[in-house]
Amino acid sequence: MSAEVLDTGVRGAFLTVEDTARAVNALEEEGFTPEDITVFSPIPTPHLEERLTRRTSPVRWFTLIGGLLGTCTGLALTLWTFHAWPLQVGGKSTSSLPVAVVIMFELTVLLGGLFTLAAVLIFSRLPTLGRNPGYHPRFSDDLFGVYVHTADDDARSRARRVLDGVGALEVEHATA
Amino acid sequence: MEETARPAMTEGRAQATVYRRVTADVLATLERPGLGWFALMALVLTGLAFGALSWIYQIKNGLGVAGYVPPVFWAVYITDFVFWVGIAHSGTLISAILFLFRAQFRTAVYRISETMTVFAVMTAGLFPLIHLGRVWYFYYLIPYPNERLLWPNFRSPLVWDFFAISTYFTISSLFLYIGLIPDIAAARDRAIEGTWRHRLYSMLSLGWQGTDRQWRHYNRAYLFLAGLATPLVLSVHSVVSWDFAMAIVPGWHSTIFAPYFVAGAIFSGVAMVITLLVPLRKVFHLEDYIESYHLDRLARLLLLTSLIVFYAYAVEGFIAWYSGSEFERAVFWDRATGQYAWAAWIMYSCNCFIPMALWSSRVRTSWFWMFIISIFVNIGMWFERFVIIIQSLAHEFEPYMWDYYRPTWVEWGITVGSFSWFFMWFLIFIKVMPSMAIAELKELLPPKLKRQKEKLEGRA
Amino acid sequence: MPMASRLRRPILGTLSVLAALVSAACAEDRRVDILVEKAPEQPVLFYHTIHAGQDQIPCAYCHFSADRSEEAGIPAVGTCMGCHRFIQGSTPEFQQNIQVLMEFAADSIAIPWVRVHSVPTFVQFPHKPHVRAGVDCAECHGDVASMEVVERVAPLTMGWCIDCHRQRGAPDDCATCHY
Amino acid sequence: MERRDFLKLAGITGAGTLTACDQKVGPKYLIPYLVPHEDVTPGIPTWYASTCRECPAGCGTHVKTREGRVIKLEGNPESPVNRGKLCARGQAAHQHLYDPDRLEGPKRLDGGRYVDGSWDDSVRALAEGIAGASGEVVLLTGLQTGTLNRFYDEWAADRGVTRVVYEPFAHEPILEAHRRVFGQASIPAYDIAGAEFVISFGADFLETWVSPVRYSRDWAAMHAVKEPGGPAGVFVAVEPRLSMTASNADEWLAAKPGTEHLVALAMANVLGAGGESAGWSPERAAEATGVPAEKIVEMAHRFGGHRSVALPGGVSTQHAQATAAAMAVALLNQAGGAVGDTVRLSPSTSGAVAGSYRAMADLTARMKAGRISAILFAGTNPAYALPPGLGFTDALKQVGLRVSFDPLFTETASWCHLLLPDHTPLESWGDWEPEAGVASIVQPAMTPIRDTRATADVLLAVRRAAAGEPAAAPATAPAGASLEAESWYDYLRAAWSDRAGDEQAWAALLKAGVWTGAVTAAAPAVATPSGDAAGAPTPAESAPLEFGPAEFEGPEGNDAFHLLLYPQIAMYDGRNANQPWLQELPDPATTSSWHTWVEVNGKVAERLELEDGDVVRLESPYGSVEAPVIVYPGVRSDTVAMPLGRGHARMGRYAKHGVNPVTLLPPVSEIHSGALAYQRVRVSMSKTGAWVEPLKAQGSDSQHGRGIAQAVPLAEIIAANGHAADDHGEAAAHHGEPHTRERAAADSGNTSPYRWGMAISVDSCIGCNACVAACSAENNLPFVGPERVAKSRQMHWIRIERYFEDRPDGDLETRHVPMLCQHCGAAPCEPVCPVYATYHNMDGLNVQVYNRCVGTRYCANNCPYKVRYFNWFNYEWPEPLNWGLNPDVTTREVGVMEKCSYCVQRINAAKIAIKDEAPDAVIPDGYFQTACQQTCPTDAITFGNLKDPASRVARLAEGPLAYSVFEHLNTRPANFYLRQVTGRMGAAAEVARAEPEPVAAGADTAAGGGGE
Repeated sequence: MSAEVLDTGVRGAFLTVEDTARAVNALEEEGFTPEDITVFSPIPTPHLEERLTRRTSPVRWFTLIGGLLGTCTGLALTLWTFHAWPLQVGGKSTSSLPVAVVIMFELTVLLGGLFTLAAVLIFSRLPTLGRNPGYHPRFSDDLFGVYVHTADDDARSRARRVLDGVGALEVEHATA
Repeated sequence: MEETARPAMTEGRAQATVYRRVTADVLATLERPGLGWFALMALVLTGLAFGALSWIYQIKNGLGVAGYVPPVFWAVYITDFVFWVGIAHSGTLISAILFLFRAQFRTAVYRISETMTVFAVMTAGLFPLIHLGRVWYFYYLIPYPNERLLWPNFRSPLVWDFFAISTYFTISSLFLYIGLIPDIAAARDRAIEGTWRHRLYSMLSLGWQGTDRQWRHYNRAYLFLAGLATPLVLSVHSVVSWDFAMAIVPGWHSTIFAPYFVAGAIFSGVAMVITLLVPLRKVFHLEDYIESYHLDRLARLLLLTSLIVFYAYAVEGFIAWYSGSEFERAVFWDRATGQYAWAAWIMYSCNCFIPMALWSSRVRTSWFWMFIISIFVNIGMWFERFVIIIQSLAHEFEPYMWDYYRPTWVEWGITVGSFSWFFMWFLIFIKVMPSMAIAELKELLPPKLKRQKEKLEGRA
Repeated sequence: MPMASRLRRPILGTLSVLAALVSAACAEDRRVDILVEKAPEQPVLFYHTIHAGQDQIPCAYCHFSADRSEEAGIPAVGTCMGCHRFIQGSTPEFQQNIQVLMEFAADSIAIPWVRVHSVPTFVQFPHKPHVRAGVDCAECHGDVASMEVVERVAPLTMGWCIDCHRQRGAPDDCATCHY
Repeated sequence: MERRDFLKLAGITGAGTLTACDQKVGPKYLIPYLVPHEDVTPGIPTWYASTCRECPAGCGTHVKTREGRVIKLEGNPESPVNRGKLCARGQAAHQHLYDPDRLEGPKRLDGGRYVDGSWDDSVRALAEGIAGASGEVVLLTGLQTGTLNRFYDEWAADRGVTRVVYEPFAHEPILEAHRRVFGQASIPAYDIAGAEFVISFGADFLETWVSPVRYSRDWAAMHAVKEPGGPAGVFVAVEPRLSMTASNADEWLAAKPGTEHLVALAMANVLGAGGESAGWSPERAAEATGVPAEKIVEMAHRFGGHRSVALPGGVSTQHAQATAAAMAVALLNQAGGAVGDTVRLSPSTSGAVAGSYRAMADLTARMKAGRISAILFAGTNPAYALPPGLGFTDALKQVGLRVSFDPLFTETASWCHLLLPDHTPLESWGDWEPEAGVASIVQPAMTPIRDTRATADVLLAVRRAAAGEPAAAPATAPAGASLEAESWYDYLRAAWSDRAGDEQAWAALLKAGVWTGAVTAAAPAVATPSGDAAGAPTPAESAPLEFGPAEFEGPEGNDAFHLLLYPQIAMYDGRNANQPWLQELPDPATTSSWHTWVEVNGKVAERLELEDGDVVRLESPYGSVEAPVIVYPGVRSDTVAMPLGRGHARMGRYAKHGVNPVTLLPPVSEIHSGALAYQRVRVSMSKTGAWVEPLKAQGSDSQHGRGIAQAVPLAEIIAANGHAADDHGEAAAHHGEPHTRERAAADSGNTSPYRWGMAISVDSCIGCNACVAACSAENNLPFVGPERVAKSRQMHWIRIERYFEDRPDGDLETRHVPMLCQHCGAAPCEPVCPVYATYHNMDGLNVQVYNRCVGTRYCANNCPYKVRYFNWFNYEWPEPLNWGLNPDVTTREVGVMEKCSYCVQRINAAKIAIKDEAPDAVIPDGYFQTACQQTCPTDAITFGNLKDPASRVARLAEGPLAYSVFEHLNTRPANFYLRQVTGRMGAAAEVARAEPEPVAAGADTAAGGGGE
């Protein structure tokens, strides 16, 4: 998102998830909304993530839709091709359902998986071309980060204060 | 606030130290390869060239350059195919099924097994092409609207196979790739800007930054993919087994084949994981991550699947006898005593008898013995497919046609080429991609690192 | 955006290879068009426009066996000479062409007509049942009577055959043509 | 990245496709005829009646040509010899024409090398050579009958040339024996079809002996179970080796080599013949032959009690007692009352004018003595056929001018100065007299493909040149067949003027192909069974004839074996050795091809630790050969057997395989007849240690009780028919396939009036492989060569499975099962194909679409009958063998599956043709035949529409003998097999008791006593 790319704000680095969580709490108490706050983490941090968004990830709907689409495609493809040019093989019925099951299953998994991938990319805004100004390479290594994005100078200094207050290793101004 | 922050800082510093170590240790495997790696690569490329030339020779002259002797219309290529599909299975088992079961020992080994899966499917996928009489018409198998108004026959297990293998390849590649994204990002952040590595990692990490939003969708997707991959693993080898079970060939036409093949696949896959893990651990000094505890768990899986396979062999023989079908009986009698008895007994020994050593916990935790046993299992499982395919065909319904098949140099060449192809990708992978899951290792620290962390905290 | 271009290249590459593959598959369908020239140059400039058009000579006069054989038949040079012993041509151009024919006849050399309509060797195409079923020559060969140089107008692909067979209730069994 | 590699590969192979399909669009140019040909419509076959010249039997043929090229031969139904049938050699005859190793034109030896010559120069050289000859000039021909025979004699007489005839299998002992016994040196006409009991003493009359197609047909008529379920003829074979002929016998009596005739003598003795047989009681014969005395008595009674015929020949007339053997059989026929009934002495058959080995020995002696200055070879190859010990080729060096007329560069031709290649028979004019009163026309079916010239024309030109006339013919040709004739054609035409005078008659004759007339020669002399009766005895002939076991020379002891050499069905005397279809034809007994093998009994193999493919060295006092072993239960354990006809040093690329076992033979003839004794030596056998992949098609000799070749005792059929007498139809249906018609309806489309199917009689099939050759010619089956046959990759759409059954009495019972695509209603091959390259069509055919096939070979795996064949390579048709390809059948490329199509090209042609009669006409039964059915000499194969209840195939399929192979698999095959009928020996005896036939009164009671 262009807002993310061109934004500016304050970043704090933390040693642990607990510190990070405290920072998020403190920021919210200070009046920052989850939309303003981005947390960076080298590991998945489920409770923090939920805390920041409350909503369950919509990826599951994509998986479901993709899967169902695959099931239908599988059924349609097999039955339609049986019908398109009926050829008798092995004395079997020219439109046999059991064999459709295999194709339906495979396409369910295939399209389900591809839709899941699409969903994760879309919702995670990936691939992304710009860098979040709050990001620091150590956030993929050992540190956690909290970035408050705000263009307002006052809000920035408030955020800086809050981050300092919860024991950030380092707090700095970050701009794209 | 100051007071509560202090112990957290101590604990945090210890954690950061350990995290840094994990990143460093794993990324250390990506360092400039040594002479050994180049030597191996040269070997593998030679093998691959041999395989490729063999294939070109075969395409030019016809499948007859392979040793096929009717009625053995399928032989080493299909053996290789099933072997590699089998190898491909434990990867997804370890990465997906054990993920769903939250088996902790998986963390250290799943990347390797998943990689193995993808490369094994890539290898396996070549064989249906290699074995085609007219490979240049392979696209007849693909359902696409064409001028001839013709479609493939969805009743054929080979079309199921086509769908199953391509789905499996797609899903397992996705699964591998999605798992890799955060680790590639970590590698990107450690790489020197301007180098090809940095460019590559930048591209492949898709700009991953580990934000809360990314992690949230990522975790969901990973879970769903695991959920999709789990039935897929079981189905793919079932479908492969139906290539045989759907046929009426005595020795193939058997209801037990699907579970039996799945078990066999996991058996061979776990063995291959061990075969790869043992040298990797040594070379990359990953002793702190991969411990005998991991080995023991894999060994137990190996033992379990060996017993299932053993049971399947016994049931096959029993049913052949109990069915009263003279054809079934003849095939199984011939299997044990006929001209392919040598292969059958290699199979029984390697798959049933040798793995019985795994009842001993000392063997299970011995890197040396596990390596040896895993090699035997690999050999045994290759011969299992050889015996099922070739011996059954060679001793079919028509006594007039009974014959004896021997592979030719072309088939050996292509088989060697397939191993080379697999190991080539593997060798490239371990030098380009993190071969252990960095993020997950941090999340669930392996015991040694946990101890190190505790020690650091104590000293602080 | 450097990364975008970096991504675009492999994607485009993959797409173009895919396109090449699909076109190769389609090319295979249309191999007649690829391997046999559509309107080749013939050893004698023979005008169907004059023979079949202006003079209204029925097709079967020269393509004598279409109604009873697999092959439609190509007239022997002797058949040509039946008329051209007397017909020398009205224009210098025609006279010149007929002279070429005369030379073939005089030297006893069969005229190597270049094939225009060709089906692959694995297709058994008999003219007889098609003629008997009342399929007009022009349905497959086009309006030859108006062609200065004979040219293939029908695609001669399997789908094209099948479409017609299905419309007319002719068999669409594979073994009708492939054996 | 991996996907890109995948695509790259696809790109490469895609490019491969484009180049590969270059040849698939057919010819680029359309070449019209210069002048419209009256016989030829492009796309429509033209048929010519002619005569097969691949052996001396003289079967009438119909030669199918397309666009001027011979593509197929079928038997001429008008010919009384073969009645429309042909053997494998006849079916492959056009590979003789299209032999890629044929001489291109005349050549002459110049400084050790052959250089091309012109015909004019060659004729001049030949004429000068003959004119300038100081010594004798010899014209050596093969067996020849009819006009050409007369021409040779006339020409030789005119030119002062000695004519000698040499034919390797000329039946000299039979001629001599009949001369002695009946005063007539001829091979009698044996009425096998009319007999009830046939006993063969070594005569392989179903394979190569005299007229195998005719005898096969007759044998089938004799042996068949007569409707309704009545008696069936019985056939017994007495010979040391289970030949294909013997394998069809109801009983095989494996007499010791060289003693078969003693069984005949003892039988004659039992029948009270007296004379020479007097000394040979059954017990004495049993001791000498190894055949139990009671068997001999039983056979004798059976012989006397039925209309019987005994046949001499084959291996039993090729040993040192050959003439005695033939005489013994003649005596048996006499004693059993067969002479004049089933054995009719006729004045001449084609065998009657053959020369003998002795003549060759004489000729060799004369050559050695330098008395011969020129020799001309026409249609014979003595340098290959004669034992090297005779020194024929060495003697040839003494001859100043040696000329070969052979179209091929044979061993003999390689010794010649002048090569003047004749046309092959399919390009030639001529005629042939298979038997008295029958003449068959040989007419060219296509223009010569090489610069060849009829030998008779060359000889005429030589005569003209010698007379100082120009090489061109005189302007006015005289009437009548004389050497003044302008050409060989004119001579022939004139020779026929009495039988086909005007042009109309001649045209009719050419259309019919065969002429039959009254036997003009004198009636046979009165039979005098006591020996020398007529003819001027020569010293050799008057030599006393003693009956006893034939002598064998050579090593003795445990590892020494009688060597039994036999003419093999595909190779005969070796003249067919360069015809690849015949080389690849599985031998009916061993299922081997492409090489010369040594048949060894299983017990011997066990003792000497030999297995299939072990190369052994056989040594006789005269030479040694090395060849691989094939373990064969049908050869006695004191004998090893080898086929003749292979192992050529010259002749061509296909002929070189194998060895020529003639090198093991002594250069001596059987004293009375002058025939070469092929069974003359014992050999020692030793392992060389080498092993070659066995070229044996059959995997297991036993069907392991799998019901592939089923049998039913004759007594059961007779019993069933007894019950069926009241309500015949119902009972028959009850015993047979109950649901045949429902099955046929279910296995084809509702709108189709057809369900094609076959009824194949295991009982009638003799295993001769004629169907295999016919199928090869009709369906463009490639030959693959020995290396690939070793890997079982032969492409025969139909094969004869030869199973041995273990009978409780220890006898070897053979069953022949033609195995081909079953066109199953529920075919296992179809659903597994990923691309629908094989499927079931409306007419019930299992169709294979070659151009759709990608070659997964899954169908072949899933075919329980294993009748699908894969193109492992692009198989070669070296020019001009490809000229013989059937244009109605696609040639298959590498990587596709193929199999029997039920001759779908003939089905489609019939469908197109029948619509000429009415738009909705249905093909009636017998409207066309499949290639295998058409040629089957015993009519074992019946093809037709199973949906038509009146069709022959439907009636057979519903009959009591019908079964399907692997019925429990529910494949619902369209092929119904008819069970082998066993137990004829017992049942026949019962029938004989029940309804006595008009036979000699004395023998009638004896038959009852001798019955089992």
